Amino acid sequence: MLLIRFCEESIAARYHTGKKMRCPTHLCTGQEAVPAAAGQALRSDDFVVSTHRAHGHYLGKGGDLNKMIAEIYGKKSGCSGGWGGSMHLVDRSVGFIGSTAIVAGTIPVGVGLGLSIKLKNTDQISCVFLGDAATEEGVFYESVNFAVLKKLPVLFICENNLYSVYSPLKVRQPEDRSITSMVQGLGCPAINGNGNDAIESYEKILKAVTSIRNGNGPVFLEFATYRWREHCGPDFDNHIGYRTEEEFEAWKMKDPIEAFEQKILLDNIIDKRMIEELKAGTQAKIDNAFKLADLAEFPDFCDQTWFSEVNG
Amino acid sequence: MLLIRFCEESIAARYHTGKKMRCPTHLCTGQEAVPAAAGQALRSDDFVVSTHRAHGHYLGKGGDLNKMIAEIYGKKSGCSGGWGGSMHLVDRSVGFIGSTAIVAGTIPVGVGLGLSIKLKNTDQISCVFLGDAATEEGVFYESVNFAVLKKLPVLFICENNLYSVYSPLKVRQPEDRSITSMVQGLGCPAINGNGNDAIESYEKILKAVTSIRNGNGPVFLEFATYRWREHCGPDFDNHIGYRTEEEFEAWKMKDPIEAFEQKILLDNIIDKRMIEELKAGTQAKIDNAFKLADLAEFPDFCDQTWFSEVNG
Amino acid sequence: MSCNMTFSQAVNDALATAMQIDENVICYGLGIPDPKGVFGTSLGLQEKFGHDRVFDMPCSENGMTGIAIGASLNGIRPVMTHQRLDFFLLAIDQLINNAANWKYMFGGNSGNVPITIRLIIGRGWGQGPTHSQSLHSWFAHVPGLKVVSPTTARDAKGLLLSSIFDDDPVIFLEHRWLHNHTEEVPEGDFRLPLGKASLLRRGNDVSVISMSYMSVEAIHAIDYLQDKCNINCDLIDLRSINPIDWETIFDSVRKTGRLLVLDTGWETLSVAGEIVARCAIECFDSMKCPPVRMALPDCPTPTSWALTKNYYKEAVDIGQTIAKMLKIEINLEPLKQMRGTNHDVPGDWFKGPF
Amino acid sequence: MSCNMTFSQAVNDALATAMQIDENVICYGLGIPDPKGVFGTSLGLQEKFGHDRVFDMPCSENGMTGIAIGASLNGIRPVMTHQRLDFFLLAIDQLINNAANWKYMFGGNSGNVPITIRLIIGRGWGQGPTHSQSLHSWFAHVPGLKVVSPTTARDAKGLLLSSIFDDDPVIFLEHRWLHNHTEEVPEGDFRLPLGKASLLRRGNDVSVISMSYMSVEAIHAIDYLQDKCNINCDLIDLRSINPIDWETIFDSVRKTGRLLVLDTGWETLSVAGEIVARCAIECFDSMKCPPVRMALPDCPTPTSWALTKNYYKEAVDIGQTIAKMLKIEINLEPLKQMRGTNHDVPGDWFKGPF
Ligand SMILES: Cc1ncc(C[n+]2csc(CCOP(=O)(O)OP(=O)(O)O)c2C)c(N)n1
Ligand SMILES: Cc1ncc(C[n+]2csc(CCOP(=O)(O)OP(=O)(O)O)c2C)c(N)n1
Ligand SMILES: [Mg+2]
Ligand SMILES: [Mg+2]
Repeated sequence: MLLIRFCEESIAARYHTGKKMRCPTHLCTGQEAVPAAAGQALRSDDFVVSTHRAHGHYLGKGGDLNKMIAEIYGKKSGCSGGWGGSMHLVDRSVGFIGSTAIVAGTIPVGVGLGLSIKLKNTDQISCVFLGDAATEEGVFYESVNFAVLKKLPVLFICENNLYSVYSPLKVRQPEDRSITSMVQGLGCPAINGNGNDAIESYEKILKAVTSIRNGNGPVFLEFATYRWREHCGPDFDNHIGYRTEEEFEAWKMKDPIEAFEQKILLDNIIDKRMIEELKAGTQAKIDNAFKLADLAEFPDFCDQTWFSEVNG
Repeated sequence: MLLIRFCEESIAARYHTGKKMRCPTHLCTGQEAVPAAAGQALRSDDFVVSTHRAHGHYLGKGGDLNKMIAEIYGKKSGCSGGWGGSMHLVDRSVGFIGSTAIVAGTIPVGVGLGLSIKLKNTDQISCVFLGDAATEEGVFYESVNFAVLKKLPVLFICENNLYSVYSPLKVRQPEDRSITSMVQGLGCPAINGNGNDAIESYEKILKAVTSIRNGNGPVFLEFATYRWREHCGPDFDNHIGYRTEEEFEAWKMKDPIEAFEQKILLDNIIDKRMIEELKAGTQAKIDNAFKLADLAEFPDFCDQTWFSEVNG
Repeated sequence: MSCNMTFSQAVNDALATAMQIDENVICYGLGIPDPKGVFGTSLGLQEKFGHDRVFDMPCSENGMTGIAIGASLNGIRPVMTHQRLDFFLLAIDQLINNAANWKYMFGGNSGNVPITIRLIIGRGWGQGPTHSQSLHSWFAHVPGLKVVSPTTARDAKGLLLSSIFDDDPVIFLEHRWLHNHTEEVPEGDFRLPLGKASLLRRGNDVSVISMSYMSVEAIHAIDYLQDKCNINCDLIDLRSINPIDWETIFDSVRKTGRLLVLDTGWETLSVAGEIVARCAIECFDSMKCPPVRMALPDCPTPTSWALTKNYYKEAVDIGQTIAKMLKIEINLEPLKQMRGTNHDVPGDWFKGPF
Repeated sequence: MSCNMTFSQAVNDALATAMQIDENVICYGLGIPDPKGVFGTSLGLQEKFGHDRVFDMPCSENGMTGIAIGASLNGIRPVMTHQRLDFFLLAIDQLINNAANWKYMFGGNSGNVPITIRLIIGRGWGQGPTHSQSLHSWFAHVPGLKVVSPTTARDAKGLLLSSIFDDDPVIFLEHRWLHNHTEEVPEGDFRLPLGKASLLRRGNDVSVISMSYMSVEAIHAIDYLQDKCNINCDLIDLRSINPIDWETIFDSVRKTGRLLVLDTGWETLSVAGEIVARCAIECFDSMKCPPVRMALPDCPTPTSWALTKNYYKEAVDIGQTIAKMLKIEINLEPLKQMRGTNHDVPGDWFKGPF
């Protein structure tokens, strides 16, 4: 969680200066609990696919920090060699198969990974991250139907942050219908939870993971959460009027990291000094990643091996 | 119902001879109750859109018989001037806006008609016919979501005949999930019924129509029924092995027309002679439609006013 | 009366004008009523025309396209907007199988489909593979669709109004890099005919056929060549990609004998290719040298600043190509210098990230 | 060893061979295991390879395409089949935004997408506007996709096997009117390289470039012209529409100086147009007369028997065009007579209704 938070905030702090991160960047500040919890509950050989807002999912799953920052800088050492940018992350060594920028685009891909697991008869699972708006796409529905039909080892994790860009849920989905109950109607076991509570999220995800690994078919989890910064870009945008300052402040009070910190301090799992050390260490790693990214080479359009293979 | 049945059977009887109906033709023999009932329950200025299996819906709504047969013959006097064939029927004078051949293709079109009704503030309703397989398309889901979101005056009528071409439901949808309950999960009131019982169908449709006309938003009806002949074409196909002879015979026993005939005879609404007269009159009208279609002129590719308007 | 405004203001003005004139015009799309108003193009519309006629929508591109079609069959004129063309790929089913075919497949007996679909083509600041696809060539391949692609603010207004009131489905393409282009735009119900190209520059040496943002690069190149080298080119801005104004193109090619076509999309099967093909067929005897097309390499758009550098073509590349066609040497260094170091923005007004 | 079989049997044979060789090959699509087995092409596969590897699917074209992509990223080689190309328009999102872009958008670091998508192009017996669209030109426009389109049974087998084992997404097009074409087909793991055209006839007068079913019509025309009039044409069957075997085409055009391209799709922005364009660019000095393309009129397919008569082009039209290019008069009546009265079927084997 700390890594994710500090990383996002470091991007935000540096985005304007120097203008070296020249790609659309969707930060997940405020939403760190679920990605972190999922990363803990999943095995390294489990698959993950994700969305435009993927930094947390990537880091949570153990994706290489240096390669992610380099990718955002458009460098050759980036996880996608500079071809993808913030919205196209990959680290197959830890099962992070890919994040893409079309809403709901990776949902069937994740289900297809689930199908491949079934065909290969391993005990992996495939985890699909999605936003609340992604549930409005027909392909989401088609994907859930097939996962249920074939009892595939797929975990759907929907982070419901109330908005699609600046559009609140109520202009997109019937107000008296929850996403969870809708998915239950599709025949998929579905549960919701507090996405700002890291421990609750972890427990719910772990339970789902266990059930799926035991061959009981897909599970859908909906977590309520909130994005602090603007939809795309490094700034805050409460002033533009699509959400209220009060709503924002209320959610900020539910900061998942602070809550977790209080909890583990109270439970004496950790002490203040250890936390400070952890924070300093994490920030140092991140600062180093930025330094490496800045120094790294740019890729060259002409030295791609695959170019002109097709349409040659 | 009689008109629909006799019409379909007359097509079947003539399809092979002379080979003049040169287009894919999906007959609805065995499924006449719902189209007939819907036609009765709807007003002439209500809108209907339909599928590849549209003859019943078209005739039920009051579509011109002669123009339909001429269309299947590919004649200029056809309802689509020969351009469309059996799968593309239209009769705007009775609110039949169109049937098309892509599964689920007209579902959003029907919802859009519902939106236009709301915008124009009339008390019409828009009725969308669909098959069981159409509920598997993402666009169905998207359409229902929007209809519910905006409380549009849309009646969805799903004729569940257990098959999509030769594919039974169980290879396409989870066995323990009914279409009705799934649609309820989407937040749309949904009811199922016996689609071979004309009176039950009529009552359920009428109730839904009344509710929708009163501004209560969309309703979804699922009717269980069965197609007697092959998916596409005039023949029977039980021998090819995708369904059993027993299943077919069991459904044939539930012939919607015979059941209705028995009922109105028993209730003394009609007597045997009147039925015979009705039958003879209906068949004569149909025979005449075939004669007219056969004699009618073919259209000419070169005399279309719109051709070369675009890509000119 | 006219008024100085940007391309996006002109789009906004056209939408407001259309909605004022005809209460059947409605306007929806993701983010249409939000505070950013789709790069300013839809700002204020919901306030002016109400929530029934101007609304946001679920993330359901295919369904919402079919809904536009259905509404249009009962006399509504929906204008649907997508912030990127790429998102509209989810709706190809309804666009092709229904909208494009509708008029024909019922022999003209089931009404027209007067929908307008605004698609914004992304470029720059790392838009990458799925936020910059320019598929006008796809749309122009399909009979039954009109495809409109304005370059200037004035054309944007005049053509958008005509698109909205046209009875065929129209794909209306807006290149993101044009949104800030400023010009005098007539007030009120100002329409320009669909299907007519516009002659932006006149000359006898080369016929340059161009579209959308590439016309801006072409102007820089052509003006430079005229000023510095006395080379004079016809510059024909297509404006309409289906139908194409063939006579204007053929007349020019028959005059100059040299054809250069610029395209914002991939090279193979590009609109540029179609123009080369038709000119090769129709103006065979007039051609003095092989026709040339300049389009994007056949490869998805990369994201990195460093990778897009060699992906897109600029004024200097156009100048070079024209020189080659005329077999002359030209110093293009000053033309190259005209552009700042950041090739991935059209100007300072474009700040990313979207 | 080889064996006489139809095009559909050859497809079936290729599928069975691929599944035998590699247990990662799976095969699904609407109706794949049903008693008709997609025009016979998938008969017996489920019995041989089981329900896990061969299965029917829900009517969810877009979702099932994304699922193929996902499975392929973990080493599976899915072959997905659609009874009509038109149905696949529902899946353009997954095809373009994901399959075509995948390799590039992760800089090659997220694996390949070795999926094969079989699409059947309908024609005849009133298939009409949404059961006969031939959109190979769309697919060929998009970088990252391969597009294969065999004409003969032998090619069908050899190219399908290569498509399945190719690491890029491949669109494999089968024209419904070719399914009954019979020929000797090698047994076992017989593969033909993707990207190579095949020279079906040889001659110095005209270069005829063709594809899919149009190559059959071309053979009739070219053989007739050779027998009766001593006119000799090169006939190049593309086989691969992306990549296109340009060298073979250019060599022929440089030899004959006359180019005729036949296409099964709409004229504007057709593959035929692309070939005309590239030849106009690359073989400018060799061209003796304006290039010609023959494709479908830019208008959706009508349904009526009477309307399709003037919609599709036949051998006699090809003969006429060649005569015109050579500026000679030829009696084509016998060629016209070769075809029976029913222009809307390829032969007696095709009985409709689907
Ligand atoms: C098909 C498609 N439509 C629209 C967009 C534009 N878009 C990018 S992110 C986004 C919001 C998605 O909201 P949600 O799924 O809730 O995720 P969040 O941004 O809240 O994390 C939209 C609409 C897109 N990328 N793809
Ligand atoms: C998008 C699409 N996929 C596949 C088909 C082929 N197809 C034609 S009818 C049909 C079956 C549809 O089944 P259902 O909706 O249950 O209607 P029924 O035929 O049973 O009346 C299919 C799959 C099609 N026309 N469109
Ligand atoms: Mg959200
Ligand atoms: Mg059915």
